[in-house]
Formats: sequence, C-alpha cells, structure tokens
Amino acid sequence: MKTLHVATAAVAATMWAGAAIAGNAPGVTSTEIKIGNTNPYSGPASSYGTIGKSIGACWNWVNDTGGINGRKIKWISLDDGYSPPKTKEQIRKLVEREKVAFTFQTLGTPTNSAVHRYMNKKQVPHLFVATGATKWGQPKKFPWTMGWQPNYQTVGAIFGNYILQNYPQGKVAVMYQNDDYGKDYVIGMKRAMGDKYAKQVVKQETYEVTDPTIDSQIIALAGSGADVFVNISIPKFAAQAIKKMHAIGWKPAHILNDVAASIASTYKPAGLEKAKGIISVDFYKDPNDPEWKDDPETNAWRAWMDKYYPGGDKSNKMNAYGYAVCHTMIEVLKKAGNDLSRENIMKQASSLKEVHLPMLLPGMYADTSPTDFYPLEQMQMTRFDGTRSVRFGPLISAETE
Amino acid sequence: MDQFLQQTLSGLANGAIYASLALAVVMIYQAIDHFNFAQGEMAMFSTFIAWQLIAWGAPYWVAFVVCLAISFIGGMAIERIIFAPIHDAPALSHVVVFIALTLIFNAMAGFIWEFTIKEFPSPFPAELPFETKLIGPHEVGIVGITLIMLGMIYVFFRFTPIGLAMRAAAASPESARLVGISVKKMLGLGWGLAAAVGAVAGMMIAPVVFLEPNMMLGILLYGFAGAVVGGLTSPGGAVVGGFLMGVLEALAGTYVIGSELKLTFALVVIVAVLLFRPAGLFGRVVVQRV
Amino acid sequence: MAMLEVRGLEAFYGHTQALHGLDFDLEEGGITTILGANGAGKTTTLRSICGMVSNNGSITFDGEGLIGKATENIVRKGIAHVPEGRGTFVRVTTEENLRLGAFTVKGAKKIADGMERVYTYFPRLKERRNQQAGTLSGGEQQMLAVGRAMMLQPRLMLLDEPSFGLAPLIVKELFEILRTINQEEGVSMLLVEQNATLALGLADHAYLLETGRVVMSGTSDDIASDENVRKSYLGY
Amino acid sequence: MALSDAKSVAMRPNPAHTAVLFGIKLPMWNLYLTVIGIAAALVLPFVVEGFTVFQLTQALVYAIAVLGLNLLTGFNGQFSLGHSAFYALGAYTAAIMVERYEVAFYWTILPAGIICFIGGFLFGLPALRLEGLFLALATFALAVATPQLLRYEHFEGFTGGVQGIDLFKPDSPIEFLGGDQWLYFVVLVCGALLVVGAWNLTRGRTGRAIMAIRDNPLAARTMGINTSLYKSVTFGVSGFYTGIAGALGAAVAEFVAPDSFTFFLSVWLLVGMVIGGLGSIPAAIVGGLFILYVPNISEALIGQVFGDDPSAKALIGVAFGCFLIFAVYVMPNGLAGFVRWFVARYSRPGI
Repeated sequence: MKTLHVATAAVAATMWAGAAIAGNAPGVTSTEIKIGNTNPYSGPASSYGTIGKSIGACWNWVNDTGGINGRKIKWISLDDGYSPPKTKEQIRKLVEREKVAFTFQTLGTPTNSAVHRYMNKKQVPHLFVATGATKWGQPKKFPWTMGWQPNYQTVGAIFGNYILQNYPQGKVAVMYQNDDYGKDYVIGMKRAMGDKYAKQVVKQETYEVTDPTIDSQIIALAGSGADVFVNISIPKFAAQAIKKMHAIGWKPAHILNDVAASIASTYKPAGLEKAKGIISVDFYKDPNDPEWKDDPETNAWRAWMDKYYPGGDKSNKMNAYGYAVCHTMIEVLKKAGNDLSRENIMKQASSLKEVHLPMLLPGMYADTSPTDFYPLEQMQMTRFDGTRSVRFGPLISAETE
Repeated sequence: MDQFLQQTLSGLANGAIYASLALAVVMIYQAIDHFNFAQGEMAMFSTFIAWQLIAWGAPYWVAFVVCLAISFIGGMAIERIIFAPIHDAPALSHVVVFIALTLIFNAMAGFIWEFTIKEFPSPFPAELPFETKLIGPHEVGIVGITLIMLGMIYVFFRFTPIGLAMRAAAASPESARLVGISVKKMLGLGWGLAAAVGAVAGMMIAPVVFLEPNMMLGILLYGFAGAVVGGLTSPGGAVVGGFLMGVLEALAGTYVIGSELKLTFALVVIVAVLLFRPAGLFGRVVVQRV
Repeated sequence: MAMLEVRGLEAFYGHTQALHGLDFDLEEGGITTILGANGAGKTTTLRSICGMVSNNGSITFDGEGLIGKATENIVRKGIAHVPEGRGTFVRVTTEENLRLGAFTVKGAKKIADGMERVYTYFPRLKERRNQQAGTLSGGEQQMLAVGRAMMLQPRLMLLDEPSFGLAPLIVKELFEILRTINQEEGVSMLLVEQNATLALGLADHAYLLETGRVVMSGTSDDIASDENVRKSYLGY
Repeated sequence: MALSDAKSVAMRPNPAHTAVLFGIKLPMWNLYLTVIGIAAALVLPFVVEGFTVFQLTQALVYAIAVLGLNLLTGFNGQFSLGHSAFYALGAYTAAIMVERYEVAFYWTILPAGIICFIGGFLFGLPALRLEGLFLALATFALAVATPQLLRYEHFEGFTGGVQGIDLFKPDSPIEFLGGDQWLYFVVLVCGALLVVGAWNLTRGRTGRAIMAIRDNPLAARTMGINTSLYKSVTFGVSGFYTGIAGALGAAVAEFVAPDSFTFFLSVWLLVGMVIGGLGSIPAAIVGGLFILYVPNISEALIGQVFGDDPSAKALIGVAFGCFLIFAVYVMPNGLAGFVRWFVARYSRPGI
C-alpha cells in the first residue's frame, strides 16, 4: 500500500520519461499496460477459473488506487477451456492481435506446454505460469518463461525426505491423480527416496478426475497394510479419501499434498475430526485457519475480497493464491519503472530479491536470479490439529537443480 | 477375501449411485424416446437448490420436498419453453440443445455457488444398527432409496394408465393422440418426473462425492452406460446395469487392470456385452411384423 | 341434422392442396364409405376429421365444429380412428394396447366390461393378451386396432383401409365383425376402402372421390349399379 | 404418394440452370457461390493478419473433421461420439512420425489418414451390430478411453505421456508466403481434395448405396447392397477424413497432448455437424467456423455486457449454450437445411 502511494506521487514527475520509453514497448502506453492471460472459465477444469477471476479483481483494485507508475492495467483474460489447441489460439490472439506486453499466470500444464516454444520464439514474457510443473524454470533454454509456485516435484521431494526421516521402516501407500500434476509429485518422491521408494512403497493407486468416487482405491490401499499414506489429490477427492478412511477404520500417517491442504475446502467437508493429524506443507496462508483470524494481511485480503470480488468464495484458498501472485507482478512492474520493454520486464522478474508477498507464510519471500527461475521455493510442514494447521519444523528451501 | 468383499460392497454402493441416475435416464427415455444429455447437470442444479434451502435454515425433508417440486416444475418448464417450439426438429438437433443445457446449467451453478466443494447432509442415521466396517449407513440408504424408486417407477409405468400413456406417447405419438392422449402433456409430465427422479439421485449422490458444479460429469457417464447396458426401456435393467458398472469398475481396478485403465476396461466390457445383446441385457428388441 | 357434416373442406400438405372443397354428410347409426383411386384424398379426409392435417372449411360433429381442435380433444368427443397401418403400440402388450384405447374412459368396471366385449368379438386377441403387440400377425393387429377403437366407446368409428394387406378369409371375418359392431353397439362408421366391392357390401351410403372432390354420392346400391363406377372401381 | 412426386418435380433443377465443375453437375446459383467461395479462400490469407489466417486454418481443420463425421452420420446414418479418437490418432501419428522419426510433415498426412481408415474400419465391424444410442455408447467409450490410453504409463515412450509431443509446423518453401499462410494453403489443398473426394463418393453408385442404408437398411439389403461392408467402409472413410484433420490440426497447434483430445472434442464436432447441416458437404465449413468462432463470440459478448466484473467470466458457458439453442431455433435442420428450404421456397423454376 505504502509503496503504491509513493508510486502515485512519482507519476507526474516520470510521466514524460515513461511516454518516451513506453513508445517502443509493445502493449504499453503512457497510461496503460496490457497484460494477457488464459484460464479455464468453462469446461471440466472451470474450478480453477477463480484464480483468473481473483487476479482480475486484483487489477481492478490496482486501477482504483491509481495504477502502477501512473499506468492502469488492462487485463485481458481469455477462456481456453483447458484445451491446449484453444490456448494456442487465445495466446496468439493476445500476442498478435491484442499486442499485450506480456502474459501472466496462464493456467495449466498441458495448456502452457502448447505455447511454451511459441512465447520464447516470439520473445514475449511468459510470466509466473500457474502450474507446478518443473519445466518452467529453464532460463537457458526458455529465457522468457518463468513459473511461480513451489513446483510439485519439490513438494514430492519434501514428502520423500519426511518419510525417510520419520518412517524409515514404514510401509507407504501412494495415491495420485493420473496426469502431469500427480505424476510430478511421484517423480519428486522418487528423487528424494532413491531406491528406498521401490522398497517402501507397497501400493500405488491412481484416479481420474472423472472418477465419481475413489472408494475402491482407498480400500485397495488400506488392504496393502501400509502405515504411511501419501495422498496427492485435489480437494474433492482428498475429502472423499478422509471420509472413506475413517469409515473403514484405516489410520495411517496421512500426508496430503498442498493443493488439497485447505480447511474450508477439504477438511471441513470431510469432517474436521476425521482430518485430525494430517500432515502437509504450505507456503501461503489459509484464510480459514483460525491462526490468521486477526492477521492484518489476511484482514486486508478479506476487505479486498468483499469490495472487488464479492461473488468469489472466501473459503477458497485459490483466491488467496491469486492475490499473492498478483502482488508479485505488481512488484515486478513497479521495479521496471518506466522501462516497460519486454527485456526489462523479464530482467526485473528474474532479479527479485527476497520480496515479501502478502498472504505468504511468515518468513517466506519470492526470490529469483537470471539462473533461478523458481520464485517460490520455501515451504513449511504443517499438521492439522482439528482446528488449525500447525506449522512445524524449519522453513524448507528445496532448491531445484 | 475381506478385501474382495469390501471392494464388492463399495462397488455396489457406487453402483447404487449410478443406478439412481440411470433410473432418471430411463424415465426420460420412456417419456421422450431419447436420452437427455443434460440430465446430470439438471440433477446437480436441483441438488444445489436443496443445498441452498438447507443453508437458509430449512429442515432436510422440507428442502427435499421443495426441491422435488421445483425440479418437477423446472423440468416441465424446460420442455414447454425450450423443446416444444423445436418439436419437429431432427433428433440430433435436440442433442445439440441438450448439450447447450448442460453448458448452461454447469456455468450457472458455477456462477451462483462457485466451485468449492460443499457438504450435503445425508438423511440417514450416522450409525448402522449393527457393527461393520464394510459399508456405511449412507451407502445402505442409497441402495434402499434406489430400490424404492425402482419399485415406484416400475409400478408407475407398468400399472398406472398415465405411465402406460406416457410410454405410448413417446413411442408412437400419432397413435397416442388417436386414443385421446395429449402428447404435449405427457412430454411435459415426463420431463417433470425425470427431473424429480434426477433430483432425488443428486441428493443421494452429493453426500458421497460432495456437491460442486462438475460432480455429475463422471457419474453421468457411468449412469448412461448402466442404463444402456441394462436396456433403456427397462427400469429394472437400468438398476442392474448401474450396479454392474459399480462392481465391475471396483473389481477390475483392483484385480484386473489397475485403476489407470479401469474405466476403459469397464466400457470395453460393456461394449462387448452389447455385441451379444444389442438391445441391452434386459431391453426387448422391438419386433414388428409387417 | 346429420351426425357429421363436412362442408367446403380443404386440406394441405405443405404447399400442395389435397382436398378441394369437400361436402358430405354422415347419418347416425349407419355405415358410410368413401371410395376413390389412390391419391383421391380418402385418407386425407379421415385425417382432416381428426385434425391431423392442416385444413379449412367446416366439419361439425353433433353441431360442434372440429376444425382447429387438437386430435386428442376430437377423439374425446367419441370419434375413434383406426388409422392406415393400424397404429399398433408395438412395444407394449395386446392388453395394454386395449387399455390405452380406453384412456379417455373413466371407471375400472367400464374398462373391464369393454375389454370383455372386445374379447368376445375377437377371441384371438384374448389368447394373445400378454404378447408384445409388435409380434402379432397383420390380421391380429388389424383386429387389435378395431378393438382399441371400440375401447374408446365411440359414437363414430373412422376406418382407414382395414382390408389392406390381409388374406381374403380374414378380411371376410373382419368385415362381418364390423357389421355386428355397427348393429349391436350402435357405432356409426366411416369407411375408406380401395376394395370397392367389399366396401359397398358393408356400407349403406357411399361417396366417390376424385382428386380431392366428391364426384358422386348416393346409397350403396345406387352407386354399385352405376355403369362408370362398375367399370372403373368394381372391375366388371 | 402423389404429393411427394409433385414436390420432387418442383425441386428438380431446371437443366438450363446447371453447370459442370470438376465433373460435378451443379445448379447455377450453386456454381456462383462455389466460385466466390474459392476466390475468397484464395485471397483471404493475403488481406488478413497472420493470427486470422491461423484461426481460419484451424477452422478448416475442424471443417475437415466435421466432414468426416458427416459422411458417417449425415450420409450413412451412423451416430458417433467417438471422433475425437480418430482426430487424436491422426494427430499423434503425425507428431510421432515428425518428432521421433524425423519424417517431413507432408509425408505424415496420408499415413495418418490411412491408419485412421484402418482404425475406423476395424471399429466399424463390431459397431455393425449396434444402432442408435447403443452405437452412441460404444463410440462414447472410445472417446473417453482415448486420453487415458494416451497417458498410459506403458505407452509413454511413444506418446510422451502427459507431457505430450511438440512438433514444428512446416516452413514455407515460397518466399512471399509466411508460415501461417503456407500452412493455410496446405490445409486448404487437402480440404479441397477431400471435398471433391466426398462429392464424388456421395454422388456415385457407392453414395447411393451409403444413403440407401441410412434411409432404409432393410430395403437396402433386399436390393443386394452389402450393408455390412458399406457401413464398415464408411466408418473407415470417416476415420480417414478425421485422421487427416487430426494430422493437420497437430501442425496448426504445433503440439499434441492427451488433454487436447478429450470427449468434448467429439461433442464440438457433433455440434458443428448439426449446426452446419446433416448430409451436406459445404455445411462442414460452416460447422468448422462455428466451432472455432462461436465460443470466442460468447466470450466477447460476456466481456461487453459485464466489463471487468471478474465473476462474470463464469457466464461464458451460459452465453455459448444460448447461442446453440438459438441456432437450433432458427435453423432446426442446420444451415444446409435452411438453405434447402429457402431455395425450395424462392427459387423454383420459372420464379
């Protein structure tokens, strides 16, 4: 907030300079920055669309409070229905017809894969993509693409290490979603556990997003006699798993992936009592955790939700995610000042130094360098005690090689 | 052995979910001689209405009944407003409208209620009267409700004049008019009843899979398959088909092919069944002598 | 006043006019037949009465206009139509077909009685009562169609080519039953037939149709003895 | 009987008003339209921007797939919800040949079609026993299984698993044509050849047999038509068309992945076919354009009406659904049916 005021004050002074430089930068005028985005607003993946919506709401707030360095943000977010060919079409529309300065938070692994080479060929910043795959951080090969969240393989590795330390003799059961997201966690676990993975994992099961229930998988996993359960699933199936495990009386150490570690969208529907003891990792605040009831940052988030995204669901953690990622972009644009050329935007994005973002867990920051295109790499383990996710252990910073 | 029993029972419980939706599929098929692709999304929307009523403080059974009434009227309204004007359009044009309705209901639910999963209460007691880890009370309840609905639908189509007239109106509308049946009214009634049956299915399914706009996507697939494999004209067949899908999927996933390809496997089995019984397990081949 | 009065009836299929101002009367209790070649408009006339083609002019039944009314409402006034092709509900049983015929009749007793009467006229249907109607033979389906029409307890029965595709023996049997029904149940009948000999044998009145117009009318005997009719329609 | 005769006399084109194009007899107005259409198709890529050319190329690709589906459904009366599978098979064939075996893209188009012909023919054999909704379920199963099989662990070495396969579209060998324009013309030429092929197929003896099976299978059999063979071959040909569309589509998107070929692709192809019109070859182009542009129009409409309100994005699906219903209301028999009705009404000979 404070910096925004400073920025507003500086507008008048820098206006002329901005106009001069911005004239050469695509998608930028003296009054406006055009940012492109694709999100699944329709179709089977539409539940993720709220990220795009919350970012849109964030830009509305930015514009209401004077913009960035005097420029308003023109946010063009298009629907791709989570279909890669459609993403290609929409991205080309954004780059070639709308002539956006860059794209930001385009959502999905297969969808971003479809435009990965295109964006780098066109040399348009493809910033902070909304996917946890590892391939978004290859500055040598793809200097225009950058991820944002801690990648799934890193989380998988954290789980693997946790098992090695705490259950060196444990029998492990793994369930994951049968797509790139699920498989990346398994890759990370395998990386951390080495040949212990094959020894300790006694049963693996997968599910499809179209599966009505995962009861059958849970029964099969329970039947394996495992005492550690690594559950890599989205909230709906995580909640189903918690319920079913309780129903059949299977009580292993339950390690749940960060995607589903949400009090309002997983634990509460499943039953808070049943979710007790679940171990997970996190990097941003769950607004529904009582720990953040009076947290000023979370309160600011709530006030923002009420004013700018009233149709949004405050129990949905993804809206906090959208808010935090939007602030990363704001930071980059502010740092870029009036040189909003694509090169400079990329340069600023790859030189974030310990930037604190609202809604990140205390002590965490975004950090990049020209050789490190993974902005967020810190996480902390949590254990759900029936009312709140209690953080324990140190901040884990799993540098991705 | 214990594992096998558990898998079978869980398959049956899932099968009851598919069966309840398959019943709605048969209901509409008997009434309009066509499969309604929007059935799943309509059921989802109905369930959201019930959820909203409960969230506003209505007791479960009040919400249940009001939701049935709204669904019934809504189903009739869809027939009257959307399908009556294009009654003479070819069947595939109707299919396009079904697809359109699917999109509309899905998007509207997302717009109104967002996509976070919602807990939907179960009307059944929290504990079974006997001690078991094999099956939960709600699962037993679904099986029971599905069988009750089956009985009601069977009696309706088999023994009531209106049920008979509805089948006649769907299969041979012109002849139906000639015996004094108002085909228009039958269509409306059929849509209303199918929507109500779908609403019951939705309210039974939601406590298991959690309520969200996309909850019916996969279930419709299985319900459709169950109804077709059982024979689209036979409510009993649809229920058997639904149970079959559930058990087949659970056992195939565990013992045959692994969970990655279990759906594919189940569908292949079904297609194989259809090759030997092209009208489904219990469907009667329509024979007509000329 | 005649039971059914048709005046200036025109009927259309799309842009094509099939009837060009038809006039005829039908007296209560009798059997009237409409004769004519293929395409003369016989079936269209019957379908017009039941509101199944777009038409104008006037049709009155007991003084009440029928034009513009929905088929099911016309049927409810006591007009049973045995359609061309028999209109069997093929997916349901014989008995269910009969029940459907009684859809407009209230009272279980009345329906049961009606069904008994149908079975008396057509014992074969009773034997096949639980059989899927689509599997009945052509003759049986025609009997079923007449039986279904009787279930409505009609005052007027419209019969469209009941002899079509049936063996001569079965036709003979069927027409005798039709005569009995007419006499014992007091049901008036409007019969459309290609087989003019048969039709004139059953009917008391006859109209001759050519390309959508009435070209001759009179008692069956008058028509049968007409030179032209004999040559063109009776074939002797 | 007499009535339908009268109608067909009215609809029969006046011989003085026909012309011959590529050996195909056309009524005059149809010829004008065709010539205008071809001219527009040739000129367009030079007057619009690259992105529009890209969109038109994608629409043409969809049109070819819709045409393939139409041959099966519109002309032969077999219902399919499984054409995304053939599209995927064609796309993966092209991608694997280009990326794994370094075959030039052009040489992958025909093999993609042939593999899909075989696939379609083989699928058509069991499908012979199924009709209506039962066939719908069988093809539906095929569509649902496809992405799962593409992701399947043991095929990963070949299919690239969940990550899919990148491929480059072919470079333009002609200096004044850009990459987009070149690909557009490649697709256009393929499409034109396929249209002429479809035209000849449906006009000849074979076409009459295929359509006789649609209109009255029993009668067709008694006329001595080998219905089983024709139905399976039609399935194969339909697969051939859709497979070629898939191969071309892979080049347009320059990427294939399991998520590109979900069951929804089948649904959109079906929608495109119905909106264009069953049993009409030019209608496929309308279908292709519809699939590509109407979702964009829905999106733009919601943007116009609701501006920056973030929640309104959820309504895009509602707008698209309403467009579909509206299209069916206005043209219950598709655009082709509408045109047929219009011609029958206003351009009868002598008027």
